[in-house]
Amino acid sequence: MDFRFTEEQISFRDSLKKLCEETCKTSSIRSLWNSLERLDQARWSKLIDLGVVGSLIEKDEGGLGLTDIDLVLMAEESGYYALPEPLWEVALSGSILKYIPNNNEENWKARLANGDFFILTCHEINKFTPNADLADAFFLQDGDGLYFATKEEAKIIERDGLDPSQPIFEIKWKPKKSKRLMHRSESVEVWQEILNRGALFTSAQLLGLTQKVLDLSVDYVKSREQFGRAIGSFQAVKHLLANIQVKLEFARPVVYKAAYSLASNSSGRYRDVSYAKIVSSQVSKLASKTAIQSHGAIGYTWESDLQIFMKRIWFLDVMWGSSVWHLKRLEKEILSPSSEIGPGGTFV
Amino acid sequence: MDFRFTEEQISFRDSLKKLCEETCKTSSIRSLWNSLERLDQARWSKLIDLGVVGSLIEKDEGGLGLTDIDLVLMAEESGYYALPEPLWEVALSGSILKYIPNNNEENWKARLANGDFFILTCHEINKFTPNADLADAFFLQDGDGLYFATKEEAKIIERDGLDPSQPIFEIKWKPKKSKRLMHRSESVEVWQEILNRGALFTSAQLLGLTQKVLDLSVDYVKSREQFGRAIGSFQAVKHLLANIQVKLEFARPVVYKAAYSLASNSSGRYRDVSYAKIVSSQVSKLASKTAIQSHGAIGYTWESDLQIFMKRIWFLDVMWGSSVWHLKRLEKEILSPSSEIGPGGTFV
Amino acid sequence: MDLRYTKQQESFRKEIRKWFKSNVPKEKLLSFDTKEGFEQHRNWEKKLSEGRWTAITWPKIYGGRDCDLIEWLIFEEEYYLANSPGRVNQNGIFLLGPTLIEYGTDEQKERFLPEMISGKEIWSQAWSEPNAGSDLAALQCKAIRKGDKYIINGQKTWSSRASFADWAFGLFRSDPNSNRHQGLSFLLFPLNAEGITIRPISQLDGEQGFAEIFFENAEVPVENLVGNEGDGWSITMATAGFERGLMLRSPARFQLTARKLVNLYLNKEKNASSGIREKVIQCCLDAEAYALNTYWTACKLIHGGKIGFEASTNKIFWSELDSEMHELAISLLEAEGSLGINDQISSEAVEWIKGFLFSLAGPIYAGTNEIQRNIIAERILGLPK
Amino acid sequence: MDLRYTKQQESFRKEIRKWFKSNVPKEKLLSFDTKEGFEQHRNWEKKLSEGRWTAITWPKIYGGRDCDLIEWLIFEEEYYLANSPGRVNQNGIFLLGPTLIEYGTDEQKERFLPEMISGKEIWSQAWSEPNAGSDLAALQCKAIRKGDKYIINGQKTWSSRASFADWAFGLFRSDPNSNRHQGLSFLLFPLNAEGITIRPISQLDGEQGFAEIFFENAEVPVENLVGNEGDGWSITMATAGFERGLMLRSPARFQLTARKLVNLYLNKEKNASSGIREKVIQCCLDAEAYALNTYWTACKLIHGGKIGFEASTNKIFWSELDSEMHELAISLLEAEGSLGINDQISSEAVEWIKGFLFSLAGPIYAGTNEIQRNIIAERILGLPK
Repeated sequence: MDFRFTEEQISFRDSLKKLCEETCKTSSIRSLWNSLERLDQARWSKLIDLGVVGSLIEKDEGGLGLTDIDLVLMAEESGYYALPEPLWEVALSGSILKYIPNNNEENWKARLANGDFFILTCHEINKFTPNADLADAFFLQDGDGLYFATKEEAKIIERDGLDPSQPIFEIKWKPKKSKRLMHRSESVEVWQEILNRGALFTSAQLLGLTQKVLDLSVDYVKSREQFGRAIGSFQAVKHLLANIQVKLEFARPVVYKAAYSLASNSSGRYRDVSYAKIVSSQVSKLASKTAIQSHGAIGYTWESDLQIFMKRIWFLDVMWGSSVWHLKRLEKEILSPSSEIGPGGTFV
Repeated sequence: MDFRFTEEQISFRDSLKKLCEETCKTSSIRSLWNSLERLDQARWSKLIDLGVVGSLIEKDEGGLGLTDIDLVLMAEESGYYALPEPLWEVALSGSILKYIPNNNEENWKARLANGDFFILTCHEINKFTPNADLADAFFLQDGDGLYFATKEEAKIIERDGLDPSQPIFEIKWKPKKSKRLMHRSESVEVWQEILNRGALFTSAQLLGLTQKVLDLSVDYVKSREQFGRAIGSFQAVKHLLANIQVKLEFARPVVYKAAYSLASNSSGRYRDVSYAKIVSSQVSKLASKTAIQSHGAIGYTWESDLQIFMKRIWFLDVMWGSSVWHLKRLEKEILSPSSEIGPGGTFV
Repeated sequence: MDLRYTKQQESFRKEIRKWFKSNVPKEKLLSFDTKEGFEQHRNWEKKLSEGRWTAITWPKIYGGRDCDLIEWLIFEEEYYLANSPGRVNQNGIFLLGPTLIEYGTDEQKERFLPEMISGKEIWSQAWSEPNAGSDLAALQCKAIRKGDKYIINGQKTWSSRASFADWAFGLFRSDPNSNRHQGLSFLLFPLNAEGITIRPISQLDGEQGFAEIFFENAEVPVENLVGNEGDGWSITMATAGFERGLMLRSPARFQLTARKLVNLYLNKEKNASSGIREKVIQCCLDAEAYALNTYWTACKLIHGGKIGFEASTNKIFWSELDSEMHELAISLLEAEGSLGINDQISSEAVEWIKGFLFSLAGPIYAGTNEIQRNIIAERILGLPK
Repeated sequence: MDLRYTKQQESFRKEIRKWFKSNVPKEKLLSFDTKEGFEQHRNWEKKLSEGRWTAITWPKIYGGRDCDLIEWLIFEEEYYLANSPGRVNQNGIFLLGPTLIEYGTDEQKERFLPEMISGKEIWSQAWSEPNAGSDLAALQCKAIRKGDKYIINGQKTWSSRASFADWAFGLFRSDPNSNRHQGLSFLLFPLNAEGITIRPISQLDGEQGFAEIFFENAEVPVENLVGNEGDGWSITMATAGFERGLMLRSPARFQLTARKLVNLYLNKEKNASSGIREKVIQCCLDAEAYALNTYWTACKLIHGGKIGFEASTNKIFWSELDSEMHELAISLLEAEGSLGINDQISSEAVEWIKGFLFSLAGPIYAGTNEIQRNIIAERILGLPK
């Protein structure tokens, strides 16, 4: 029983932190909003060098063969910086390569692993696919299996999204039998695994975002003065922020445990991932609300960086299953009289 | 459209207030706990002189012929003082006399009106009947109608109640055809009306109780000092109490409107009464919790008068339908697409 | 107590309903926080004034109808039921108007009220400053009398509607040696005056619902002083009372949102958890409580009662209710709740999203809810400062 | 990260389960806040010590088992799963014990720890005073050294278990000229000493869970001073840290309550609204989060980490969870939720009612949640005083 991350995992996280600190300032995020560029190429190259996009691909397929536990802290960190690039979405697509037979002509597997080729997974849990315009190809599910489609074979329709850093798209596409990668009998579980992993990465990002809006709020209320004193010295403000601290502290181990459950293919992984998504959605939404209340009018402006993180929270809140969807997924298990949950059942 | 009480109604309330102020101090309430006496006879006589017990009996039956609007402020006031006597339960039984044919031998109608004879209504919504030991007789409902039973004909079993001022009882009884006052076809609606009126009086008392625990808390936090200042000067304490003030202010008109709906036999009376019970239960429970938090350890003691009012709140909370029961009663109407509720629908 | 509308009230309701049925624009107007939408809404104000519906509680001589508060409530119910556009001139009609009627000179009333009623002049407010928000008494923007003029220097911010409006009212330090609540004056000024620069502030949704106002020796004639020099604080408090109080947030608005929320819930029940179901019901009930409380207060006021610090309890109640309703709607919308306000396909979702973003400001503007709770605790409950 | 129990841990769990299965009293004990129940619980402490289960994390030489925190968590899980009685000596075992092990002299350890372990001496705490509750540093009760004794005068209150306990530990002002955190000393004293009067305080439920302690020239030998004279504050803070922190509120307790709540919900679903359903689920999840957080912290501590102000976040989390679970249970019980604790028929309801009343104290004792939020804001978030 050891509920700690390894030094390697922490240093892997720290290298992403350093990269974000240097290259993903809010000014850089904002500059993309007004640019025709859809990616910060310099940052993206560095991210690829870090290995994340191929991290979940097996070593013999050209990836790093890492697990969710190795990545969860990084996903959290990328949330803290509201990294706009679809790092996790691409990594996610890599995670199912091992299930895909080696019989496709494009030889995209290796290119995916080294970041030359973007595949996004259009899961039906997500009505919209963010950043679909950046993809070279898609994984898609149809009634009879899991499919591959190049960007030319799919029609992507842009919608207006709340988060300016995450353009969203609807994908229209007609399955071609020749592009079927897996029959339904095999793909159902893979498709569920993708959902779980998507929800886990989303949860981790939400943790980081929560920490960020909390930090921004703390900084603001320390410096903003009214009635001759920093507003952070007023108990009403203190207690609002203290509540977020409490909830965030209790959310983290839930998300980390979900990463473990997924990596170890535990039978409780569905429940654990759902709980991670619920708790991270809840704390992040409450933190947004608290942050804007702590900032007052300034937090309501386009100019304030707070919006960058709040909008990402609201956006991720509905990705890979809303907290309501996940609540419904686990409620039967929780309310079962024979549920393992309870004293002694935490890790079984 | 006039949403005010008349001067008579206010002065009727004030006379009860004066009576309670003089005779229903907490010391008097406590003295009954340790006494063999079950009623404060002096106070009870004065209450009867006030006319409340016969207030809902028609004039030609010897009562005052008042309506729920005339009584709701008094019920609220009696809550403020945690009046232990079953004033409203007895008045309630009077309210259905008009439906009862004049063919019963005991001639208890007149005696009920003048307070010589206590009838309590054992409604199946209430698992326990408070103060049943004081009753001379009961109204009871069986599958085929509404019955009368003298105390000798019913078996009352005492249970331990949380509120020391409100001993509770289960009633066991065998219906006797000769004591049937109404057939089921007539009694069903009467029985519903009793439930509505019981819930209304309970809601009003809960308002008064809420005001009382708020007042006690305000007094306490003004005088209790910690860190060299009154704890009521701390924002955390202020805001807890301010929240109760807000909710209480918005609960009152809901309860008053329910009184009007009942008195005017409005088609919305079920909904209005249920809302009154829900809102008064909610605010009173929150106020109890806030009161004990404001009082700190002292509020957790037997010695503190706070318990008298909190326990009455917890007791009344489940009388005449819990807030959950009432929520279920009205939810269908609220969630109907054709519901009248909405702009312009408040008074239809 | 008699909770039936009178015959007269019923027929007034019918009259309103009829007029709005044929006059509310068929197409939804653009947001009044855009240039084009602002003018569309100005036209709506003009249309309203043609029907004499702009400010029905004002005296007839100023273009009103001498309506009492019950009639006003009926009007608002019909206004919202008709899905009428928002009120771009609410700063004028609901805040400045009543202030001028109470504190203005006859000349000021004659000069400003008709133009306000007609929609010709749309008003902005100019209270907050960068360092005077919750603590309004810390304001520093100076208006120093020089002959028959006030010379204004300094800055205001968070001025709602100022991006496109014509006039503004605000509070200025007229005595440079004063501090806190003393030495403040209430002034009216045109936003296009020389020495005044407007810098619109973009909101969360990208629109320009408020602005900064910079003053550099801007001149305002003394006729534009409301009340006496130095009495600005008490006049502003009266105005802020109108804002937090009865008239700015009529119950019909929240009742309508609650009904829409129920319909959304019924359409999206598959997206709801059991807890959401109960919260939707609770919102409907709370909207009713808000309506009942307003009728209750209105009846009290009509018969000579006074409104006091209830304005603060009101503000907390409606802002929390509005916030809760919009959060629930966003939950029910699931993916569609993450759309931007310019999405062209899901118009219902976009409406909720705009409302959600706006609801975030509710607990902040017009005095944060923290400040309101202080007021309730200190002024109503009597707790020590 | 490896979240599997080791073989050793699994077999330890089996050992505990076996012992408790055959040793937990078949009949529910009376409340330890009654005279008779107190003695029943003392006997249970004795029984525990026979199995060497009283304080498994203590060093073996003091009667413990040198267990690490993971083993302790396993122990607690089995303890609660077995429906074992409450710990009447928790003030001793979880608060004073660790304090003595860290700050006590060898003589003190030898004198007090064995008697504590065996249940022969049950401990009470004596911190608060009538005017020093949340503001503990305002305490005034004096213990002035005179030769080889401290002479105590003054009053303590809210001393849990003091109605029936044997000994107490507390904080006293040993320097009469000091104030606030200075000049305080941590002393141990027998409750039957001359000059000490105990006045039990009846709680909401009528039982005597705490007491006032009056001192009139009560004499305590200097050997009973823990740490140095004048160092009482920092020792007390360490003790309070144990209290709020990891060990006093083990996750198993809340997990068990959550399971019971689910069962109650399933039996009383007809009494539940849709909102209650979701809240019951949320409570279960929160109890799991509390467990995960505790394991997380335990692993950190085992590997040399320190526990800091997390103790304050813990306290808020468990006290609010406990309160929520009991409120839900009371709702689900409907009429039975208004029974008194002496009702002889509905034993399940009575258990919930006792728990409900106790849960009301959670956000108050061991430092109110308001104080905890201040600590979190100031010490963790770094907000100004």
